[in-house]
Amino acid sequence: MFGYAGKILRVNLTERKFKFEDLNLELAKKYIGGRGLASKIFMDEVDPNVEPLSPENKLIIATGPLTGTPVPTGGRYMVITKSPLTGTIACSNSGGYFGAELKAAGLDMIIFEGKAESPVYVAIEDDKVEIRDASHLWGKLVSETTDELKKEYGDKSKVLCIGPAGEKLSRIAAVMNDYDRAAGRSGVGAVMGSKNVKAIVVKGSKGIKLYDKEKVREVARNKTKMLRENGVTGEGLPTYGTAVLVNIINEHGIFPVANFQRAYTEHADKISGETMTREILVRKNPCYGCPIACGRWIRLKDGREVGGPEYETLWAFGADCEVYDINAIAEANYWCNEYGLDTISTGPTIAAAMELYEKGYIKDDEIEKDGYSLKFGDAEAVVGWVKKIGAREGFGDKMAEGSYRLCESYGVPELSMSVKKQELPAYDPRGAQGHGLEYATSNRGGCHVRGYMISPEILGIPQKLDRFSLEGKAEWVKTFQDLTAVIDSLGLCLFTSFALGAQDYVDLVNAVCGTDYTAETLLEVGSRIYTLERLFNLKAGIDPKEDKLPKRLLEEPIPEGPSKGHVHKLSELLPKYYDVRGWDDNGYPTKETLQKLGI
Amino acid sequence: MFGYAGKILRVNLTERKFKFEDLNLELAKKYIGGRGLASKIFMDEVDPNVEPLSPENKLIIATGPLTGTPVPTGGRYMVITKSPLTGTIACSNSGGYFGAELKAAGLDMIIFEGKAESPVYVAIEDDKVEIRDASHLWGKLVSETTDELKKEYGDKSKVLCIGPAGEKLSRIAAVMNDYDRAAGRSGVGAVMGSKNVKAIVVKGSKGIKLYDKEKVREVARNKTKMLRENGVTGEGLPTYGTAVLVNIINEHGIFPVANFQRAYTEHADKISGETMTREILVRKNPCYGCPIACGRWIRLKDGREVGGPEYETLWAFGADCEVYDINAIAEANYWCNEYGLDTISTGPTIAAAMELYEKGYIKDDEIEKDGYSLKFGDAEAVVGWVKKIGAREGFGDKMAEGSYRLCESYGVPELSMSVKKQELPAYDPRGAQGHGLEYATSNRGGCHVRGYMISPEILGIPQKLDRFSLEGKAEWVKTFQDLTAVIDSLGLCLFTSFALGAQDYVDLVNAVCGTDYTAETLLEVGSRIYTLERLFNLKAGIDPKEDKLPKRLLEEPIPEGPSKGHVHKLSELLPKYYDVRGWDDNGYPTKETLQKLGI
Amino acid sequence: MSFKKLYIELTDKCNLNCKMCYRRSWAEKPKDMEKKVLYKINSEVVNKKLNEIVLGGIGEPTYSPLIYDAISLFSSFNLTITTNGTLLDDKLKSLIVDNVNKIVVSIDGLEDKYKDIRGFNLKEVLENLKDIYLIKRKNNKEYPHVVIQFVASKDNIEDIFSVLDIAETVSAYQVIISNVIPQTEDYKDKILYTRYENKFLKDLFERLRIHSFRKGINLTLPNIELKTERYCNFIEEEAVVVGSDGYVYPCYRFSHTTTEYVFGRKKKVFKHSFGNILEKSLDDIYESNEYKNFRARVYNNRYPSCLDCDLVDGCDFVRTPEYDCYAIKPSCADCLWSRRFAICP
Amino acid sequence: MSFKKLYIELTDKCNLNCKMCYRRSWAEKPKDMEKKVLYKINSEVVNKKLNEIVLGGIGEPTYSPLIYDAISLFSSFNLTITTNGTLLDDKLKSLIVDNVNKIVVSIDGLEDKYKDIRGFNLKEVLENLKDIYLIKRKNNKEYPHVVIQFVASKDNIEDIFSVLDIAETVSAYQVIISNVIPQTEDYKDKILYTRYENKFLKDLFERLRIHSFRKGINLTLPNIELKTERYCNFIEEEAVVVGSDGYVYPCYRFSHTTTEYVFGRKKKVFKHSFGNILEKSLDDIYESNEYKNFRARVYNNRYPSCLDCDLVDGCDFVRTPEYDCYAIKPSCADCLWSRRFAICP
Repeated sequence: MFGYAGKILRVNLTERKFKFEDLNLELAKKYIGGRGLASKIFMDEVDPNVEPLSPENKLIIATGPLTGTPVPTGGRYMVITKSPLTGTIACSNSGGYFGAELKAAGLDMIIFEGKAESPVYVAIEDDKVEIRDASHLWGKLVSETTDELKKEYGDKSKVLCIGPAGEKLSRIAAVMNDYDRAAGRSGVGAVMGSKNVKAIVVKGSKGIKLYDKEKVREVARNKTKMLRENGVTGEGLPTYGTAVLVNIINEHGIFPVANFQRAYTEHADKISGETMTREILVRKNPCYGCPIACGRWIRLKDGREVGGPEYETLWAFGADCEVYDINAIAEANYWCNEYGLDTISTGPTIAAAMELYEKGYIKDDEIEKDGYSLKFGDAEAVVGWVKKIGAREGFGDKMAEGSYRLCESYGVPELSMSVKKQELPAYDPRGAQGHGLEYATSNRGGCHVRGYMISPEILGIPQKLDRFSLEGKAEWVKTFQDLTAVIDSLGLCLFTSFALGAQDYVDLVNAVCGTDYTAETLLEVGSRIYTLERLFNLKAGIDPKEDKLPKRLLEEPIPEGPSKGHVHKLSELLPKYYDVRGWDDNGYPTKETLQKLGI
Repeated sequence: MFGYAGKILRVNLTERKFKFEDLNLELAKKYIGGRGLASKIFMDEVDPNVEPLSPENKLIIATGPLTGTPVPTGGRYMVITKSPLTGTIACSNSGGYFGAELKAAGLDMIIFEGKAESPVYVAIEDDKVEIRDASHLWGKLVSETTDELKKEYGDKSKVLCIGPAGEKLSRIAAVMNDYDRAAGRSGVGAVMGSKNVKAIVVKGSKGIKLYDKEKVREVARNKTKMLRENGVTGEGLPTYGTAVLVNIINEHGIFPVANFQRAYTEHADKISGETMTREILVRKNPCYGCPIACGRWIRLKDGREVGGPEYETLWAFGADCEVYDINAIAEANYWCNEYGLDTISTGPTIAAAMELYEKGYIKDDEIEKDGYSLKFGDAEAVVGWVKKIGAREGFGDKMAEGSYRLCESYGVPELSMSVKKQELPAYDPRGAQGHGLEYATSNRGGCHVRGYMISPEILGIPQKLDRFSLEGKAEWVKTFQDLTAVIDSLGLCLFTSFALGAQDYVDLVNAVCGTDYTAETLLEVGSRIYTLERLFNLKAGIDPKEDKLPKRLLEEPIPEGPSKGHVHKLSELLPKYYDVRGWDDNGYPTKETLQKLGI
Repeated sequence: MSFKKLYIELTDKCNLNCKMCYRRSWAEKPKDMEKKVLYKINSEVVNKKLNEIVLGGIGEPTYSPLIYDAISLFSSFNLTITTNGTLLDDKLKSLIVDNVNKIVVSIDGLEDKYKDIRGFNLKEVLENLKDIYLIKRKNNKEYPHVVIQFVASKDNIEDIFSVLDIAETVSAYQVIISNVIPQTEDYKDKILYTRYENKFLKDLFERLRIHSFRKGINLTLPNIELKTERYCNFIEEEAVVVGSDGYVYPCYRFSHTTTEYVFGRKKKVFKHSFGNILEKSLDDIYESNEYKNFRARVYNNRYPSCLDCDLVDGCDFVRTPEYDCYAIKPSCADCLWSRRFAICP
Repeated sequence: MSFKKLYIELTDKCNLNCKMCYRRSWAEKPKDMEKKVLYKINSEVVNKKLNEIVLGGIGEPTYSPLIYDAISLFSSFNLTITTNGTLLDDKLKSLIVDNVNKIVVSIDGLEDKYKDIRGFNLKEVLENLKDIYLIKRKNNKEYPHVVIQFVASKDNIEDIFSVLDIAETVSAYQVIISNVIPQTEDYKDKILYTRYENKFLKDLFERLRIHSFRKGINLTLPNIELKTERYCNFIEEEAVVVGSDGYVYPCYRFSHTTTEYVFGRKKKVFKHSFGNILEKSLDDIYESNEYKNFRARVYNNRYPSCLDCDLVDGCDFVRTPEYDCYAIKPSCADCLWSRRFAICP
């Protein structure tokens, strides 16, 4: 057993019992681990029509075979469940140190079933597992919860938990770990909250066996060199963090402004990576085993030093709300981390509310009591609403359901800039056709990290594609989606893919696990995972018609800036995509495809 | 055959013929090569009572087994003959590039016999040897000769030659190579001149076989590291050249001033390494395979860039003549190189003449015609006399015989600061008892590089000895003399011994040659060589009573400075030395000793 | 175990005479590769699985009469051509689009600077590259990727941003910035990399990097300061170089006898071959003990570092790579490529 | 093939508590070596030909009750003691002169500075050293050589010339200047070595070197700037360290869990043993695959260099030597000894 720990912890919350199960290596080979393997297990065990916040839903915390190994960026874990936001299968991914520690404790996965009667947390120290009362932690912020558990279990212990947002079943609640890392999207925090699980604290001392140590060293050296010499992973991300994108994306005129009403702003630099580095950066803040360290550690206006905002967050509370105040954004980000909220859903939900307000759907009296405006550009209000959402107070309670349900409640769901009810991230797809296709077809709804087409369409990695052209985009999206499924399942950081290609991941996994993947078979696993997720969604009743984009992006040309005049041409891309995927014209995988993939 | 080329070139000048002979490896093992092996061959072939400047004397140009190998400082060759200055066996040692090139041409040694009818030079290009007419070169300066031959044989060729001093049989004439490198001492240049050999030009393309390449690399790396980290070889010599000693020796009050009348001067810094580096240094000027590069390349006052003076030279034309003008010394040094004169004999001969003049032995009318004074401190005169000596003009003709014969001619040989008629170098032995013993017992007469006791007595290498104490000095001198004989015979630079010990040379020679020396057996070879040389001298009629020092150093205490009041206590040291050497009370090696050494 | 990458120098002649060219310091007469050498190479690799074949070397491959043969012979491999791009006629352009995966073209500045350095009009080269782009489009081909190589020195550094713009106009796949290794006295002080801290280039490259992100251009930058880690790409990629003389060299640096100026310090570099392909097979040469030991030493970093040795200003060993102070021959101790100051495509 | 040099840590306790001591950052409780461990060591080396045995480690060997046993046991070897020199009573001094070849004593400044750093009077230490000199003279013995070690920092650098003078007064054989490796927050900026050019120390050391020549003192100086060549003396000398806990370590750095400040960057260093001497023989431990691979890697320089990596200010790998970016554990990529900033006797 190399790479893998070989063991799964199954926790029945209802009965407050747990047991260890052996990892099925054969299945692991087929689905790698992490996202892939957990999705397979999830699908085998859970009825796709399950109510996401019911005890019958399950929640899987999964590592990949490379998690916790010395392979660069091998620190990631995933949260797999059925999303209360989208109704699709959810897989949210996070870095930090929790995943590696879980693996060090000898676990590949934890499967939560049922629902605890009262709040609990799970403490794991190698083979010792305890399901303990968490009533003293319930209601506490993420940092409070983490501090408390670290005080009890020692500084080496790592804590995963939810904040008040997850407890209160906000559909945009995240699972947090290591204070400021988030398995952010799709409301996975609410599922954890629905099960009355406040936290997991883990401390591991077991090593991970490597198949060929010398080969691992050789491969690690080689891949590290590639990461170091690559412009994005070796310079852009280390120097500015993901925020390096702010100016770049804006200069391409695909930086959504005011809930995607525009796509360019003159004020971008005020919230750029350059500005953040100059104004508030304290130091870098790496994840386990990462030389890139795109994470930031910043100073809030009041002097506190906390995790800093990502590009998406800078946009979500920034341009999308027309707030060009880096301190306010940093604070909004901080409160998202404390309450356990997904910034990419929270910011755009506020932005949607602002448009609703601007257009007169939301009236002043609805928000009067809260004391915050819903005017675009109101920095203080944005920070305020985050706290209200986190605490489900006042109008924040409504926003905690996400932008789709908010807009729908006013009869204008089209004002939610979301796909499958999940908010779109910080790239206007009208100026990046491939990226828009990926938004529409992402298995967890609106998302940029299932197949990051910005890489070829804007950054020229691995090669520059014409971002307005449709040519070849379906193929590219499929490849990117499949490769991403592989990377997630391995337990590596997606950012490695700026520098590494399929063969590099083959080198890594084979050296660590002693497997015999080739680039072809590994990508086939990616395709298998992607199709499996699709199957789940179809069975869960997500109509392929939901493979769509907000009307605005399809019909209203970008009004100004470098991408002026463009709309997204999804309808031209989608049939080709289905075809490339081996799905029928209606978006259902064909029998041949399923057979070929061995699903 | 590793390290060695395996071949000796024997040139019969009288018959203008040459032949190749195989190297006797067994003998080589016993005497290593270079100084040792050549001395053995010389002694076997030449009557010790031979007249040094007669055709019956022979002249051997010899490399060691490490010459021309990539071992650090492996660029040295030696000139072995009977000295016209001292009547002893002479072995003068030089660096530069000639030795390595000779080895590359496939030769361990050249033995010159007889005398050419008219001036010749020898051209060697690998196996091709020519004895060619040198009448066009005769009378030419060293740089002219070298330029001319390099023009004919190409820039890669290396030239060894004599200057006018050698041609004119000056007893202090050197053999020069690579423009400014000198096998300087004991008048070996005169022997070459007496044979009508102006030059050797050599170009080699043969490689040298190494016994264990990987081992050689390992050992070279290790020894290089020791050289680099050692204070003298890694910093003192590289930064300031040998001139680093000027201030240090002066501050110990053993820096001879005015022909050893005093031993300290306030003006030393004017001619120090620090000053030379600051004022006239252009760059360093290394020998073959040397990382230390103590050689200097300096700018003369007229702008010409030439080889710079060594410590001994700075002293010889400086303090010993009371000239504290670095430009004048650099020029005197330059002319010595051009005329092919030994600076360590030339300067002190001028100094002796100055004392003879000061004391009234030399009258103004003797030197009037020459236009130069013999007053201590006359910088211009010192430069002038060098040229006169080199050209044997005027009073220079007398001085060209060396200080002993000069002083003797005035009835005061005791004013020559020499041992066995060879001028003493730049350390007053009254303040370094061991060093004085080495002066007295050196087989080639007054010399500091047969066993450099300044190293322990002043520099604390390998450990600090009390310089005024007699304790243990006889043993130290023997060890140093034996080790030096080894280093010379190997073809390495003596300066390596600041950093390396006997075992290090064992490592080097065994790796290159595949020999099985131990530190003990290698030092025994040193002892064998030293004793063999002694035997030659004894047979040549050099009375052990000549193991002495100038009366001044034994009887007149140093008048001032840090060593004030001391005399040299040779008579107390010598019996112990003979004893340590296994020589009888009269200084003759005992039968047992000879037997033990296998001589 | 055998080599994985093969550099073939079809000729070491060139139609240009660029200011900073390695060829400037050569003593030897340039020569074309003999046809039998090329065919011998082909017979040896035809059944091999190589990662890449590069038609390059220090000469201009398109100036060789064998260029057509070579492209055809090696078309089944991942084939790269490094060229000055000045000699691409229509026939060659079609052949390249049909058979070549990557074409690396040197562009060292804008019109004026380019003309000054290379003595040729940049516009013609760019026209050639645009033609290649058009042929690719017409034939709906992804390859060849066009890579622009820029050799940076004090002479042309001001053009460096514009070269990215040029790269965009010809739809370049990648821009590689390398540093100049001076070969002539007048270039010796034009280097931009430093032993110690290099604020100038650090700042410049940071801005250039952002510029490249904006352009979406895949930019490869060289090292700008001396670093500890050394890495020979030839050895890491298991490459061999067959020179136009048929001899097998470990790298470009040892493929010709030249003069280098290493941080202003003149150095005579002698070529060092491990065998001739007409006398022994490439495999035998590659697997010879001498060559294997050489690779192991470099791979293992068991060689001195002259560039930051305190004794470098005097040491005799550094004057050539014949031997270094670890008794290694040929020595990489002074190599500026292993420091990633210079980057070979 | 076996080890050639053996370091034995008789105790990791110390009677002093020096300001810059490695022990300052320890989490573990110091302990004395058990007698059976010492005798096990002896039984294993008694028939070996070792180049040197060093009674040292991070503790004070003369503070161990086993010091007498140890000196007697190993008297036939080339025996070195590293000590603070404060606990040498008459019996011990005689024993040392009779059996020890080298005694290395730390003196980090003149009276005031010494007292400040070590909390002890320098005069007493010097008296002890003079006594040793006198006993040597009386017995007409060359050994032990006395070596003075000076750990240089901003705190004590002004005393550095005087320490040479002190060394002269006790007839020291050698003076070793090392650099401080900060172990505590308040020492982290007191280092004198630099990544880039170090004009201050270069000039100072040049003058110090001349001073040493004048004094005839054998002076060993550390590196002052970051250099390419790395060289682990423990591995080059084929040394092993047996800790006071009986575990076998590759070097001092990995013999205790400590905190280091590497150019101001905090680093937790975990101890790393290759076995316990009570469980396996020293030879078996030394020849174990793990240990052999470790040595080969370091010897061959196959490890990254954190000190001049552009990513060092963020990288997670550099926080401990547990793993580095080449997946090596323990990692020497951040080691300041291999850079010769610090020198172990």
